Amino acid sequence: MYTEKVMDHFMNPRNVGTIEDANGVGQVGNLKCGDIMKIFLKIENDVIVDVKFQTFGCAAAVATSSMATELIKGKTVQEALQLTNRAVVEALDDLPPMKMHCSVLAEEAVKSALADYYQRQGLDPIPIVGCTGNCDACHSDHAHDHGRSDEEE
Amino acid sequence: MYTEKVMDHFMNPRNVGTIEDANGVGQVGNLKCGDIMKIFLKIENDVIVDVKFQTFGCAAAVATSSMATELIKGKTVQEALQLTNRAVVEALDDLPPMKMHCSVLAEEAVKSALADYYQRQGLDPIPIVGCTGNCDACHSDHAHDHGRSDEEE
Amino acid sequence: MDKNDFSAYVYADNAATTRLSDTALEAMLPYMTAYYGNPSSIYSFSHESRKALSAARSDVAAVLNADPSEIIFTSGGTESDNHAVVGAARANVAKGKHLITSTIEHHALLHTMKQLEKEGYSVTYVPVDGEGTVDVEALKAAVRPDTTVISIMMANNEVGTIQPIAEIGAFAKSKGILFHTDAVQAVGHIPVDVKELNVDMLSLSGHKFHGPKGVGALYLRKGVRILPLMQGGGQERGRRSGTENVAGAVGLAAALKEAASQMETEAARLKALVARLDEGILKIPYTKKTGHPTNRLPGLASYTVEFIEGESMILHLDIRGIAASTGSACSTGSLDPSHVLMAMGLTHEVAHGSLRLSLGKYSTDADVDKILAELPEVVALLRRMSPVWPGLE
Amino acid sequence: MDKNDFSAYVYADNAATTRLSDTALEAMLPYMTAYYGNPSSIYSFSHESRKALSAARSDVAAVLNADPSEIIFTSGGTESDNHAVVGAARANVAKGKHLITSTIEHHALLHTMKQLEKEGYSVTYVPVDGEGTVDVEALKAAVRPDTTVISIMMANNEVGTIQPIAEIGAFAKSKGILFHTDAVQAVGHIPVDVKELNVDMLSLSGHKFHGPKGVGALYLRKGVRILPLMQGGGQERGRRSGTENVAGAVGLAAALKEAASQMETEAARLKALVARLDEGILKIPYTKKTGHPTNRLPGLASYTVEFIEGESMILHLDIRGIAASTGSACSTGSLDPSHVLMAMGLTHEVAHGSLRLSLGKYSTDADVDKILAELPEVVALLRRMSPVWPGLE
Ligand SMILES: Cc1ncc(COP(=O)(O)O)c(C=O)c1O
Ligand SMILES: Cc1ncc(COP(=O)(O)O)c(C=O)c1O
Repeated sequence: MYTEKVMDHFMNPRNVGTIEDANGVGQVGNLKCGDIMKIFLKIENDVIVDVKFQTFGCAAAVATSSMATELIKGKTVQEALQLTNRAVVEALDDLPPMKMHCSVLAEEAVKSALADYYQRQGLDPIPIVGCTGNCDACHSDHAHDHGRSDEEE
Repeated sequence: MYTEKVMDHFMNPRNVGTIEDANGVGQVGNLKCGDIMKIFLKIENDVIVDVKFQTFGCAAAVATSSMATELIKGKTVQEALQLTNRAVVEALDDLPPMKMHCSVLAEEAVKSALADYYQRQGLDPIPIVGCTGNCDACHSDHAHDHGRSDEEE
Repeated sequence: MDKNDFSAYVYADNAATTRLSDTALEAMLPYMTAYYGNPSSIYSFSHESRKALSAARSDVAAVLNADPSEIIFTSGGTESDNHAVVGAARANVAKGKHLITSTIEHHALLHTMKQLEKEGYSVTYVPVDGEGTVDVEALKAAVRPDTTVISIMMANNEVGTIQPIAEIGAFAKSKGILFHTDAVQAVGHIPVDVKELNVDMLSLSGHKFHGPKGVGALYLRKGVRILPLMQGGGQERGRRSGTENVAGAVGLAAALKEAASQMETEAARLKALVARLDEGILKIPYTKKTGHPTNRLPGLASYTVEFIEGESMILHLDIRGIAASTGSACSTGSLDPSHVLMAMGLTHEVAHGSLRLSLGKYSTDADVDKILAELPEVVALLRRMSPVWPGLE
Repeated sequence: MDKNDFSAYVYADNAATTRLSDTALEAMLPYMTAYYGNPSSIYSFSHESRKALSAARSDVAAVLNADPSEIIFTSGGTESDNHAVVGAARANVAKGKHLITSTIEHHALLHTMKQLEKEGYSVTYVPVDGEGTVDVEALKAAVRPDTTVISIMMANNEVGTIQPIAEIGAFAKSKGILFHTDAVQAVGHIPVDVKELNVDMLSLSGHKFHGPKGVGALYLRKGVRILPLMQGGGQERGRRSGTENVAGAVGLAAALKEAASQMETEAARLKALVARLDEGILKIPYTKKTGHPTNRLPGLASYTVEFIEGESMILHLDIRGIAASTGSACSTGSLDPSHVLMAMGLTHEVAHGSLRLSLGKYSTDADVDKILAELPEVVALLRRMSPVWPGLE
């Protein structure tokens, strides 16, 4: 059900870990819905010089975290702000419909870390970053026609 | 579904044919219900010296006719009057429930031929033989739990 | 003949069921042994069975000119018929409770309609003519504002007559009424294109075209919503729950692909065999062909043989090594002979002497020779012991 | 590992489905090739398939201590469940419309109940304790004058807990309420005697005990009348229409006979393997066994592994050549993790990390070795990347 790219990023996730001296950290999702993503950013001169993540979740959650960090690494904060869940999905050669919410979560994790960065700079992140993290991504995008519904035996 | 005895009497029916100078002839059943049995008796000194039958119907109809004629051949008229459908069924090592009506028909065919014999003697057969032939055997005994109901494809 | 030796047996009852084709068996075996994973599981081992199921779905869809998402695998023609009619009727109660079908449908359809009548639906049974063709004008006239579903079979299983499905389909579409066809006897034997036929739902069954028993499919046009017959794990996109019969679906698809690829030559071959049967059998006095003279299934030949009863004929043929079938009451366990023959206007007595010979992929010229050698003898033998035979040979 | 080479693969998901046993396959083959006659036909060729079907029925009946006439072949566990519950509920509307089941049933049961609720029935869902055992007192208290059917599964498919079916059966009988048990996970694995259990209806499915997929059976006690799920040709004595899946029924019966004859030794062997799994896995910190500690299916081992998510665990195991399953939401496509684990009082986060290993006939000591070698690494790897792992190893 997963593309080769997804499986590659799931099995060999890029940028796993933490950054001790991160200046932007964001966490989204919750244990109840089974996906948590935490992103650590090291930003210098508006450029993301390092990024790491930790994820609790399914293969899609891991792969979208991994891909999202790859997509913003070395980019400016402004560029990173343009990241969309669509871009993550495309870079992974697609996700199953029922896993789309993971890409939404990845986008929100990045934005939440960026919001933290702005906040630490003394700026109100809301006008810049918009809503993050509390959009309850785990309960969105589930209404899709998600192919087979249950595994059952 | 049929016992070996039934198949034997169906494949090699005893006493098939007609008797030119029969002095008792009976026909029961009708084309609508798919079973007709005609029995010819040659009775001398109250003894059935010859018997023949013709049957239009399924294997059970042929076999019960055949067996019924065997059971009354050489018997006295009084003995033949005792013939029951049960006796025919037992002599055939059983019939499928949905074919029981054929044995009823065979009994009625014999009785109807005997009734004809009495009538030819100038006697009213009803008190002796009882109801024959018009009992609509084809529509009786069908209410049994008859195993599988339909052949279907 | 040795009772259990069927090596020389002539099987002429392919409308009842068919021999599994070697191609189908071979396609199935890996999914019975090596790749037994549950297609719903997420590990790689189950990809094998999932891929096979999905390839089977695509193959079936391709033959019917449908989209794979429109194919639901079921346990057979009966389930497909029940699912389609009950599911469509119940999903549309808001619009009405009137259904239309014909008098010559299979019991999988007719008994389902009877059950729905018990639940308060009203059903119109459209008559057929003497050749078994549904009266399309009567069907059109039966439509009411509360009519929700029309179900007419594509080809009849007893007499082989092919129905004007495309015409009925176009009509149903113009009226906004859901249209189902029981194509169990048609699929694999004559061209079936769901788009040309304008059907919303179509039933098929594997074992009628040399696929396995116990597996069928329902074509359900995109956008048509019907209620499922079974609730459960949500397989077949929620439309048919239950662990998928992977090997069965694979076998069905393989047999169907094979049948479709050979259909033209096979139909011509079968027609030639049936022509020989016709010629030989109709020489027997008081025999007639039933069903439509030309617009019929290529391998199905059906006759009436007067003055004798069908079951006796079948059993005598059997002992001579030939499998055939009859619509006689005696063989069905009901009081009346085949509802199909009766609906075509035959009398009871004639219907009792019906004979169906249905040829298939494995039927040969030698089979026809044998039937033509044995049948006249059997008929003569039974007529000789028949009290109604006028003896006019 | 080569993606398509499963020769060294450890299949530990026998509760999802099983490999067809060689015995079952061999029993089936003659009815897929040589003896393909329709069991309903009257000629001798069909005696072969009819005899086989009837022998299969007797074999299944013998294993369950039932009469052959009480066995109805179906297309699987889902159909059996739907047929039993819907058929019994609808046949008894005159008495009432209240049904009782448990919170941990399979979706084939739960979704069927939900559908009946939509049709106006009311359903009581009896809770379970922390080990997954149905609360019998609550069940007794739930009975009302209009209760017509109780359905409680015999053994749970996720945690393996065996339910007090005999006790519930005796109670239901004393109250004159029909009692159905979904024994899909139990049959072939633990002794099942319909008389001892006092059940009126019992579902089983071939592919759970090394029989084929797409075939199951419903035990229906003599004298119990339920409505059929499908109408048609009147096969299975009118209780389940549709041309019979002869090969399927034969395969199911052969597998069941084999399983029953090996049950005792096999259960002991599986228990020993599971004990080794338990020992190894429970050494991993923050893992727990789920379900009843002793009163459980012999081959089914279920755990929770905290701080990681099930789907990731399954996929990592898969890449290392092990098939297992989880009740994590991610693997089911629903928002919530397994309803069974939640009903047992587990929190969402813990339920997300559930793991089920189910061993079967073909499981070996080497399989257990491999699982015990790989699982701890997978857990460690996933915990290392988990933002919630407190790092307490
Ligand atoms: C407890 C239980 N009931 C019912 C079913 C449904 O059986 P099937 O998938 O064969 O229809 C299953 C397994 O799928 C099961 O584990
Ligand atoms: C026209 C028709 N419809 C439906 C069916 C039922 O199919 P199955 O027996 O595979 O359920 C059959 C044959 O049995 C048939 O000939």
